[in-house]
Amino acid sequence: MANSSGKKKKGAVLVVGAGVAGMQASLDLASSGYLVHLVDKSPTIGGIMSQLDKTFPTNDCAMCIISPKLVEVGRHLNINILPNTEVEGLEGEAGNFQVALKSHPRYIDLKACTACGQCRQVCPVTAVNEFNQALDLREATYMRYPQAIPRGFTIDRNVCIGCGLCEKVCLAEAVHYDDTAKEFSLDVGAVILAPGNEIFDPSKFDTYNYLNLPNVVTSLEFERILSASGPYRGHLMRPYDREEPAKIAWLQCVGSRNINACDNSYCSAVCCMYAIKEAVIAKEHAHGNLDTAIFYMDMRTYGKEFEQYYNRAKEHGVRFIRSRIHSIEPEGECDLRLTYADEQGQQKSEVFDMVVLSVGFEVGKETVELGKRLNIDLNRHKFAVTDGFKPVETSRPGVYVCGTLQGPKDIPQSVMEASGAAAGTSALLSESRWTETRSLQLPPQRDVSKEPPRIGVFVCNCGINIGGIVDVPAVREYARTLPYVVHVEDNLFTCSQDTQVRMGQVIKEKGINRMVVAACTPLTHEPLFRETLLDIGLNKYLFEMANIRNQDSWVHMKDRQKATDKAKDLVRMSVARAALLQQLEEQKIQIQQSGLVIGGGIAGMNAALNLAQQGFSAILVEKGTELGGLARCVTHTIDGMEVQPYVDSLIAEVKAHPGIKVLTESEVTSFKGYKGNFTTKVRVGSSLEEETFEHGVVIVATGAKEYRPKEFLYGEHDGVMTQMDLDEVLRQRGAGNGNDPAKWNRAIMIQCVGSRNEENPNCSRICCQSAVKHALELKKLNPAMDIVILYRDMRMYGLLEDYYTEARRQGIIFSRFDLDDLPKVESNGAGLKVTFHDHVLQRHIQMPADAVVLSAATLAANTDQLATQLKVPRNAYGFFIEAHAKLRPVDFSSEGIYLCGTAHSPKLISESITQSLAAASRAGSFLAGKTLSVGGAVAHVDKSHCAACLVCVMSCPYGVPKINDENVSEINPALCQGCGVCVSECPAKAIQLSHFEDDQITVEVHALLEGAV
Amino acid sequence: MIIAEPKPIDEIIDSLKDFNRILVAGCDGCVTVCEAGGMKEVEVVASALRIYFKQAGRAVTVDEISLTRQCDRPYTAQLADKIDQYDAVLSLACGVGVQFLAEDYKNKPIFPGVNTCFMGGTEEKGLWTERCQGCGKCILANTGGICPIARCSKRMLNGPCGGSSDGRCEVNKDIACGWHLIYERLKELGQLDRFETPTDPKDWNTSRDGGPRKVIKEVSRL
Amino acid sequence: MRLSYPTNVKIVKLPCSGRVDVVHLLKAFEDGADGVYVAGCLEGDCHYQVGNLRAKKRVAYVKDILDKIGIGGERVAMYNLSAGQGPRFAEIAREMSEKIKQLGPTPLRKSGGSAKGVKLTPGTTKEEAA
Amino acid sequence: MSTTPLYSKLQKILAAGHFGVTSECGPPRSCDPKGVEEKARMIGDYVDAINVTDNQTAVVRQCSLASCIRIKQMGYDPVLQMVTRDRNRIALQSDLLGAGSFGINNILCLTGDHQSFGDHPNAANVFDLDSTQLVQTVKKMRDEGKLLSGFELKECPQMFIGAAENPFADPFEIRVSRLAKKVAAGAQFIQTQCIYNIPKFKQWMQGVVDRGLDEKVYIMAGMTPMKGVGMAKYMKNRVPGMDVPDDLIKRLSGVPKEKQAEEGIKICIEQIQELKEVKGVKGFHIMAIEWEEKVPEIVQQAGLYPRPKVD
Repeated sequence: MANSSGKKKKGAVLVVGAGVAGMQASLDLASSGYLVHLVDKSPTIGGIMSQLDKTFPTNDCAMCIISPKLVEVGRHLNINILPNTEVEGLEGEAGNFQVALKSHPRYIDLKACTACGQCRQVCPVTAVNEFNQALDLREATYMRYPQAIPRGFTIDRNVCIGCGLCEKVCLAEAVHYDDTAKEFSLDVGAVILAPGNEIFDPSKFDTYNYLNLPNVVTSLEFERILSASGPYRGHLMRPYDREEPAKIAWLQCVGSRNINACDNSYCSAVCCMYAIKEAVIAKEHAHGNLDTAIFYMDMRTYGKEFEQYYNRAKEHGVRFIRSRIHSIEPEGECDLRLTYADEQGQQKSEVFDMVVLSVGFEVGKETVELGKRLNIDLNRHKFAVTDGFKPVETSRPGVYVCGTLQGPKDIPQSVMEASGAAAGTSALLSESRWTETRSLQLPPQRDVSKEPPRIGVFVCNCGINIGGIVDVPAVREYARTLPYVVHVEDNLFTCSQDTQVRMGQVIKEKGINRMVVAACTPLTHEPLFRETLLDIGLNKYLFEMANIRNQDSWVHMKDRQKATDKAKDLVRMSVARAALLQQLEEQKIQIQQSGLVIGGGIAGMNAALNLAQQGFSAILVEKGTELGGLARCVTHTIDGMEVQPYVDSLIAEVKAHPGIKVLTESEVTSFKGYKGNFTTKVRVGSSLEEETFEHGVVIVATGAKEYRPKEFLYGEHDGVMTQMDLDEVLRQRGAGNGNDPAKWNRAIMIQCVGSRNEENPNCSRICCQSAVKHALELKKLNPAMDIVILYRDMRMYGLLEDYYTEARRQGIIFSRFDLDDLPKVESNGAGLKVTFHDHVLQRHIQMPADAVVLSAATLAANTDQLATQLKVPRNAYGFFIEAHAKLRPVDFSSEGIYLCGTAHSPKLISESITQSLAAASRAGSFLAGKTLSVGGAVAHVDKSHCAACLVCVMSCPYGVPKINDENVSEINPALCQGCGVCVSECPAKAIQLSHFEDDQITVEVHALLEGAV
Repeated sequence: MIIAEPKPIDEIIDSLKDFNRILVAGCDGCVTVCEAGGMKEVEVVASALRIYFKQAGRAVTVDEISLTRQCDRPYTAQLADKIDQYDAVLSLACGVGVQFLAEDYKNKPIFPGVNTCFMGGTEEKGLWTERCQGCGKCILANTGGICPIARCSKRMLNGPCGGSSDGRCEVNKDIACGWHLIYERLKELGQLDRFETPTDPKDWNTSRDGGPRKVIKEVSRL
Repeated sequence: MRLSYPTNVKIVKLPCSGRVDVVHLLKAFEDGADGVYVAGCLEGDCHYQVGNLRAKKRVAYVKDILDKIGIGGERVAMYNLSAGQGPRFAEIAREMSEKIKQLGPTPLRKSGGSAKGVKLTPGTTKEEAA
Repeated sequence: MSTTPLYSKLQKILAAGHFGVTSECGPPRSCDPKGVEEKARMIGDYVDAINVTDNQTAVVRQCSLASCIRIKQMGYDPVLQMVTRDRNRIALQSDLLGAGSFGINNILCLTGDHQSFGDHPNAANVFDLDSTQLVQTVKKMRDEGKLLSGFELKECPQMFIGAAENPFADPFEIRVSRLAKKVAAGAQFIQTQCIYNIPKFKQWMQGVVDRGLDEKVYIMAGMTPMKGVGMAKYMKNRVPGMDVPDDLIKRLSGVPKEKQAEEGIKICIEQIQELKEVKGVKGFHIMAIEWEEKVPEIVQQAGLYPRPKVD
């Protein structure tokens, strides 16, 4: 389908912003068959996440989990990273945009730079290190952080004195002082905006005394302080005296929720969780018993299993003080006195060693300008305007948005949105899939299995990085003496383009069949050298690297002789291993070009529809008689969007799409196979007929249900209802039926019914907004009505805060209760009376009420059978568990299976739609590959020695080995992750891990220790 | 299967320290499955022995092999062409294998490398428990499929004794009371009536107490 | 980060510490290593879920063997660290080297012993295997 | 149960409808002949029969049979305790024949504590028979005049056959069935495990009465006075199958240390008084562990003295 101008859509996409959202969108799209131009104004990708220490709620090290993504983005053939670049303008329409771009000079040519770091070593300038939040210094020639992608240096010309030293030492001739800005344009089919937010600057306010008190830090500064790679190398210290603090306070809502006159009015959605995390991690870092206190208004731990994280923090002794701070005053030389009023209005004060300001998000000025240039609408908070039912689409067709530009949010939500935006894009441009992508054209591979090893050794000088310390010629000559070595040489930069070409020629000429490169780390360079082999028709596994830079010259600079000796040892080890390397075949398996979607609610329908729009076929299996799910019980959203017309049109669209097969009253009866090739039997309709489907992916969207309360006279008194019941009452009123809420004098709502208690420690996320939504609606119906909301913490996260503010403005009363002093609901004949404790008056109050509305928990649907069939995990409360809470929020750890909607955890309709698009994107990017390469460095079983003992079956963390019909273990290469655990457990030594076989490992050790005894 | 556990390496060294040419022979049967004497253990024990001999300043050969089963002569015979090169064999098979080798190679010292423990099954990875003592006259039909001989610490046939509590044996809280299990199972099966009939003294003649046993299946004999 | 550590530390790369086999560790000592340590991911952070926990148990097993055969279990160790902890890596390398220096060279080195062995299969003779 | 012949003094007293009273003495861990004699003399006139333990808790002691002979020769009535842990059916029957030859006519058939609790945890155990089968064996020898092998005896041991029962062990619901099984095997009297939890014991007795077992077997309630709160806690936590309620520990801890022993005796007496009223309780077996000197006091104060005379 071409667009209105008749032109075929472009198969390329512009992604603006290379933080975690931009990277995820790029990866999804590039794997889906689109060429991605990933633009970031900074010299590196990674965004704010790269600056974080640990991430909630898993406490994973942020760099540990983001760095594989950085590498993946950096290596992807179809991601064109454009660092130091900004978007100047956007012309055209969805499908055919022309983007004007401007690249700022970097002064170092990324094509030539090998990231050897010589330039930085000689740079005489010191400048503030923004990456460490100005807590330490860097050179003018710098790399933002060691794992940075693209791997190359930058010169900060704002501070550079132009001394020319770096230019002199750079043997790769990458330094260009005369580099200039370049303007250029690109044709793309769609744009995804993921520029992220800025951190609120607390220096605007006197209250926090941030500029004058060195021990008052922002939360991002504190992240760097905690980080092992940060300014203090992970030692918990405060900036003023570098002493370990014994007492730290966190102040919440700095820059959010209108605490001060010119703060932002919204909630920044992430600060409660990160403050708890920082407190917990700080306690872990501390040598003594660190006292931590968090001063907050509402503790908004609304995400999946966040509440349990909060509870654990309380158990760890983190103090939570519900209060606002009046002031921070210096105490003694550098301590800090906080003055605050507690909940009863009592004035209190306490001295801390250090104060962390939990600063919020805001859209940066440059981003606002960008929005204007791209002609997209921004709301009053400067966030991009989106429609609740199209949460990733901006006001301009063909321009999508994800991450914090759409609204404040945490990493998993950003990642979901990124995939969601990719799904939208992929559906828009599906006709042009694979039209602009690059692919490698490789010659057929030469079979070397019968040949004796002929090893070529290439020793890299890495400029002077290696050659300056290690006697490279001596290492080269030493290599010549080793067994099977037929060629040696050394290079200035083995990785440079010209060397690669020459290496290929030498390998051909000399009949070399194993290559050893003694240079830097395989982490960054192995893919490059493997490509060199592939280019000349050799199997990529016939390559071995000796890391004589990072493991030698860089770390043994002071002793050249020993460094040279070690280089020889490392080369000897690699040559010995190379001689035993074997070529490994990777087989291609066809991927079934269809997906099975389980659950026909909003999430399942959106997932199926997007898959179909992407050009894949979808089978939508719904247990009930009709599509629609839980959304059928919601009249409108808090922002006034009518839900039923939306659901009706969605159903119509799903049913009408030729690519979707809808099966109602249906259930999965059996499931087998593996990613790309699943076989599922579905019992269809009321008959007992089973239909069999072959499909490549599965999306689980089985939904949730509202808790039916056992408390507060629910089910005993007509005036007691859940929020969902109230929705029905309001709808019936519209139809002129039943109990008319307009006649109520007073309605009292009780929050957290069935949530956040012993039975169900989770927060149900959506009930606070349901209560506020209905309260506002009741108020509209009868402005004289008294409405009281009894709550524990009002969790009106993100932009929902506006509705909370509005509700208070309209006189809706909010009164807090504690879990150990629940409100009491009693029947008073026809009426009801509610007793609750008022914290301000400090006494119990009794009020009559016409209606008591219970904000009942959202509970997982019953999926016992399905979870067993699919072998996917669920948590103790029945919600499915994603592969990784932070970075893989819609994937299951079993590949090819995805999840979305409330089956994952309670969420709003817009969030469910986002997640369903995300699941469709993940599924689509897998299907788009059409084939799957399996094999390579995976485990394989020697049938003749297998004792069928089940040790591998028991020890595999992924459940891959199976005892087959021949009664021996079988390891499916498509599923094996290659960790080697089973290999090292097998009591019969019947399993080996290709490329890491026992002899390939021990021969290295043997070579290292040659002659030791 | 037969469950065994590796002997401590110092005990093995003690038995082999005077030899110069040693073959470590594993068994691919039960002891592989219970991770006591398969090829993996052969490699571990042989490597440990070589380290020991090296540090002791000795020039000792320690070779490695694993046989399909050491309790069948055609497999033990596979050592025939190799055995002369060794002064001693360390067998990692169960006691049966050790004895088969000893019978087959009369002039070679054969040492056990594992402690043969019992007949049992795999409870979980790395945990094996006893189920049968080979009494030669199975009574499981009467005891709900749970053997009191193997699973009651006092081998009672009319249990439980008065010492168990919470379903655990008086000897050790880690041991389930066998009779408690039997009771639960009989209850489940609706056969509690069996519980009140005293079981007569058992004929132990078919067990170890009758001397070394043999099983003859006439139809199978050639 | 380029933090120096002793040159006597050499790394054998594996996909996961879960691939480390008891036999690999023993063979290193057999070949004359003075010390061996396994560097795995932080506990709970294993990229392959449980590999580092398996490695920990195997290291403990090897320790016990080394103690019993006169080499000393302190010559083998397990460390956990993340990819972001460069300084910790250097610290561990120094710590382990220091420990080994105090213990002195492996007793195998000065003993003059020369134990050796090959793996046979039931079908092959020793000459063929060698 | 009165239709069977009356073999021993204890059996006669019980058959006459009196509360029977027994106590026990543990033989010394040496060849010293005096230990058993002194203990027997101390309690002999206050009880109807004296149990002699058989290597109790698997600790080696003077043999039960020899001590029984000694007691018999002193003119008291012994109850020969026999465990199946250490001897097979040959040895057990042999000892029974020996006991019979000395006119010993009470036996208590036990399986015995596991040897892992005793002083020879490395010993092999035997367990050729269990307690129930030992009951069967004695009955067969006595009533059929045959050994287990079927060999006919010219003179049979004339034994009043007893067995032990623990009303408190798990699972509680099978404890009555267990008793029924022992009765079916031939047990004529039962000496129970030490009773501290009276309500639970009553519950068990109710079950026994409901099944009519109290008409088939004499139940003698086992009583052991507490020497102090330390012993109570030890019994509760360490002794297998023991049920010591917290109330009792509380009561003992409520009195000064030096008065606790006195309180223990008082409790024991109160409990005997209470149990006398329980249907089916036909006597008391007072196990004053290494505290035999207190037995006369308990018997007297519990109103069980003087002991009735039978011929």
